[in-house]
Amino acid sequence: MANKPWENEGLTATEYDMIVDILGRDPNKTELGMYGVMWSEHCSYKNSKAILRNLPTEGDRVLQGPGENAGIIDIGDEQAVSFKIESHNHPSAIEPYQGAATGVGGIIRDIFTMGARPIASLNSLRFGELDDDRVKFLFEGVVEGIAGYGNCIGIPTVGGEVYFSESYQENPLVNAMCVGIMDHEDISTGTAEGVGNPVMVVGATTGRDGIQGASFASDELTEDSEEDRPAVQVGDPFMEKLLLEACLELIKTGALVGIQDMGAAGLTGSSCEMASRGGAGIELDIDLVPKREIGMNSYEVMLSESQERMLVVPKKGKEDIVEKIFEKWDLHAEVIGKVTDDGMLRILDKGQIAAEVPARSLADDAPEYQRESKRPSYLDEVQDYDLTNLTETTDYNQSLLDVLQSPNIASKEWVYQQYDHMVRTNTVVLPGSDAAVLRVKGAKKGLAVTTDCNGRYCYLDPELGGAIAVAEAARNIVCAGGEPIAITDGLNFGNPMKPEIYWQFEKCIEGISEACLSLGTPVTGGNVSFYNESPAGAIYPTPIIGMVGLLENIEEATTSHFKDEGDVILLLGE
Amino acid sequence: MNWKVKIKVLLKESILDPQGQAVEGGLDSLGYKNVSDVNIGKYMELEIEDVVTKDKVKTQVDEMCQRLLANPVIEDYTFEVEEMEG
Amino acid sequence: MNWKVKIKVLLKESILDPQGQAVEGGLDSLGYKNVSDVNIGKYMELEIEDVVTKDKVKTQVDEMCQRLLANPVIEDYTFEVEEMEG
Amino acid sequence: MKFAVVTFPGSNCDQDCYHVAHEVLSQPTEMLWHKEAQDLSDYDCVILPGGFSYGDYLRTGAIARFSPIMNSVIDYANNGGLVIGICNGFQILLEAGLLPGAMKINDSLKFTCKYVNLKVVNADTPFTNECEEGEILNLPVAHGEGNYHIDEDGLEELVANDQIVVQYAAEEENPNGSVKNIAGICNKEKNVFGLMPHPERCSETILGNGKDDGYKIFASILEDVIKRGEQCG
Ligand SMILES: Nc1ncnc2c1ncn2[C@@H]1O[C@H](COP(=O)(O)OP(=O)(O)O)[C@@H](O)[C@H]1O
Repeated sequence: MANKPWENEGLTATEYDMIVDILGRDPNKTELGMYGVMWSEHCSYKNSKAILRNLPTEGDRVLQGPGENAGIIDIGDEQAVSFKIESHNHPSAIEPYQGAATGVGGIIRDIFTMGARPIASLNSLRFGELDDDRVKFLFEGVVEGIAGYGNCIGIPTVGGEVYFSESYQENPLVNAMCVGIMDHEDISTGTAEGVGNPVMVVGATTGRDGIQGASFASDELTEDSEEDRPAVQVGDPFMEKLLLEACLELIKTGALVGIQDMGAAGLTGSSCEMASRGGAGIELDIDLVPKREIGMNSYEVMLSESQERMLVVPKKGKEDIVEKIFEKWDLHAEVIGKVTDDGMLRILDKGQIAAEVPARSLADDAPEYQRESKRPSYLDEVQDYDLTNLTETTDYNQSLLDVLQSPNIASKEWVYQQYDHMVRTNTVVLPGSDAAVLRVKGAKKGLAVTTDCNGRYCYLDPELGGAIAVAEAARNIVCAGGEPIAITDGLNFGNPMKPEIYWQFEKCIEGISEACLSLGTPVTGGNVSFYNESPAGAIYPTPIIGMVGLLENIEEATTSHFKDEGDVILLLGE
Repeated sequence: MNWKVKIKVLLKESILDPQGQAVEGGLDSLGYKNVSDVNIGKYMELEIEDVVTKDKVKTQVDEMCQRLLANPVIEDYTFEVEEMEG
Repeated sequence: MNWKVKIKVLLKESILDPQGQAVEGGLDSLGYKNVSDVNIGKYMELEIEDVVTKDKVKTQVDEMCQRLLANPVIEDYTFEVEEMEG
Repeated sequence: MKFAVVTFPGSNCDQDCYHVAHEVLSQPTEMLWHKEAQDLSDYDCVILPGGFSYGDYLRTGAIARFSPIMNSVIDYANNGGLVIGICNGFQILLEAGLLPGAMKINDSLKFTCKYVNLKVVNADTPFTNECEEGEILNLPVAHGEGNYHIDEDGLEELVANDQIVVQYAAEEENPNGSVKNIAGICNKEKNVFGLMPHPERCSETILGNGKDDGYKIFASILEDVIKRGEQCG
């Protein structure tokens, strides 16, 4: 430990040297821990940033592109939609219920942080083959976890997809998407500025749970992963419901400068990102943070990923507005520090400086790598496969039954009946059709939402597969009566250090970009999850597309069911 | 021989117990201000038949807890085994 | 004086316990065929401060169970009280 | 008439109920905060909405039942005021003792959200007077603990007093295993009604696949209040 301290924090020797350069000295344990999480793949996108720049992110409707907690799209009448997708794959592989639940909680926080009222959740799930007991356990647990959190917080889970394939046997995928609606005037950002403005932590208390969760997400799953218990957190949807209501009430008062949720990297991530966006510094006092456990040191407090917490910066003198609203909802709101002008994130512990680093260096200056990429050799084999070698079936009736029985095709009722998909009384087209459709109360319009991806296509041809995922989402939106307006992408891949995986990643992005350009659906944000590998190998490249569409007239929403006897059936397209 | 087994399951200490917190708040608002550290878990009773020694029962119960009755990732469990009469 | 209280809550015997039945089925399919009469309830631990006698603590806990911690319409409860050190 | 909708911490359907009372029925409607005990006699009907009050921790409705406003609701109900508890609201009414019995976890152990068919058993209540006895209503349920339990004596009494208001239309329609397929009951005086299904989720045709069976429940309340007003005035 003493000679290679960076290894414990998941950093390389070169990265350690960069930190020493930035600070002009060796970092202490707390500081190194902070760099460790912020420069982890999960937080810094160090291996993907360069490629992600190729995605089209601009369009007339884009009010907020990638870079904030979630993107925002204009839908007219001074209204906007905020939406994003997020993965929680590794926690769900260890503890499916809580892993999935806290994934849902995290993405919901991202949406209301922007000032939007969450109106719908979706998800996209991948598991191994269902004849395996562990897979069944994961599948049941994940669905229950999504239901447990979403139902309790009162946001309808209106759609999603589930696929089963051996490629996900050890490494399931759990991606959750949330969609919110807001008035333009309520758009909020995670920015800290204005020297002397107080920095407050609101919501739950801080405990030792989830320390280093971000680094955990940035590693392959191994047999020992089950021992990584602290990386698993228990969600409290009830607390988050209170937090949601309190935050939206607070945003309406106009008392805030900035607000940011504490997700991965907890207090470290939220404070350095807020400071960096505002070009400011932040000084925090560990002693003032409400804690759940005694004897927590500065390393633990700064790295804790306890759920259901937010960092807010009100205007100076408006602290009492924050306190009053949070008291009404029986929540904590404590001033723990202030905005400064020196660009430093300074952490005080019992009057001593426990950490002092440039906020920007944590949030934005992580190294960027363009990894080596190489066309995988398996492609020749799969692409040269001669389809005429397949023996033709003689019993088409039986084949149809076989297809209908396959878990990938069978009805997903078992899944979505566990989700409350109607609460808030906006769901006009319920799960079971192509895309879900939600009305916008008080207006004529509606929103169509869907998540789609076929990992097998992406495996067979990453570029085409990426494009197909976008096209499928768009077809689902159109079939529900909507016009596709924007996407969020949940990019799930294996280990980016492997050239063949990196190649898949690059090609998928190319395919997605082309499709988005031709459909006019910019990418407003998303999530990258690498290292989805187990000793058995990498998962299929799985870039999940979450798409939002707009219906000018909600009365024109359509469903996929046959309606009346005698209706004509037409086949459109090629 | 037949055995009566009583199992207690609680969340591990470092893990948030939202239920306990809510109940503590509820007790507080009912006026019980002197209550703290509320932890809420599961309690199970069951019967096991035809096992010869207490040690064997314990091994079986421990296994059942690990596999199904508790979630070792976030929960701790303890249990008692008693011989049943008759 | 401070007290540690441990409370067990179970559904009344006459009431069908869907959870217990499901767990019994689950144990059976895991191969534990010799398990029966599974009952699943709640286990709670809490601390009570500043009460002078054990009897008074018991009265308080009984009241808390009647009012909030158990639902006397369908549940039975039992509890233990121990004095805490320090 | 004037509706009141109570918001407990964790209520999720409070705005949905408000929407139906205020927008669909066009009646004056106020939201009441659970911490504020108050005289409710100005209102014609108090709605306890669905959701997960206090996270459903411990038992559904158990903690909400002690919110300050519940004392006001109990007084109001005891004075004959109309109270409807939907889903979590029903659970709270049980915990508060305004309705008999208790809720257990669904037999399936799973939260279930879907449309079910209900049979109106008693159409002679302030909440069902716009329905016919035996009429089938198609309403959604969305709950994990709707497995209604009452002991034999209690059940006999419910039957004897016509307190069973709606039942799941058949055994196969019963989503939770409740005794006698009970979906909703009222008190002896018929002014307090609790049900697991959500009438507020299908009170407009755009939501219910073209049907709005839930509207009948709210329309009944309106009808009852108007009728009583006429009798008094
Ligand atoms: N994980 C899930 N969560 C919520 N709804 C789901 C989920 N999986 C599938 N569904 C719903 O089931 C329906 C059918 O899904 P799917 O079988 O993927 O069909 P399709 O291939 O047409 O998208 C859709 O309405 C979808 O939203």
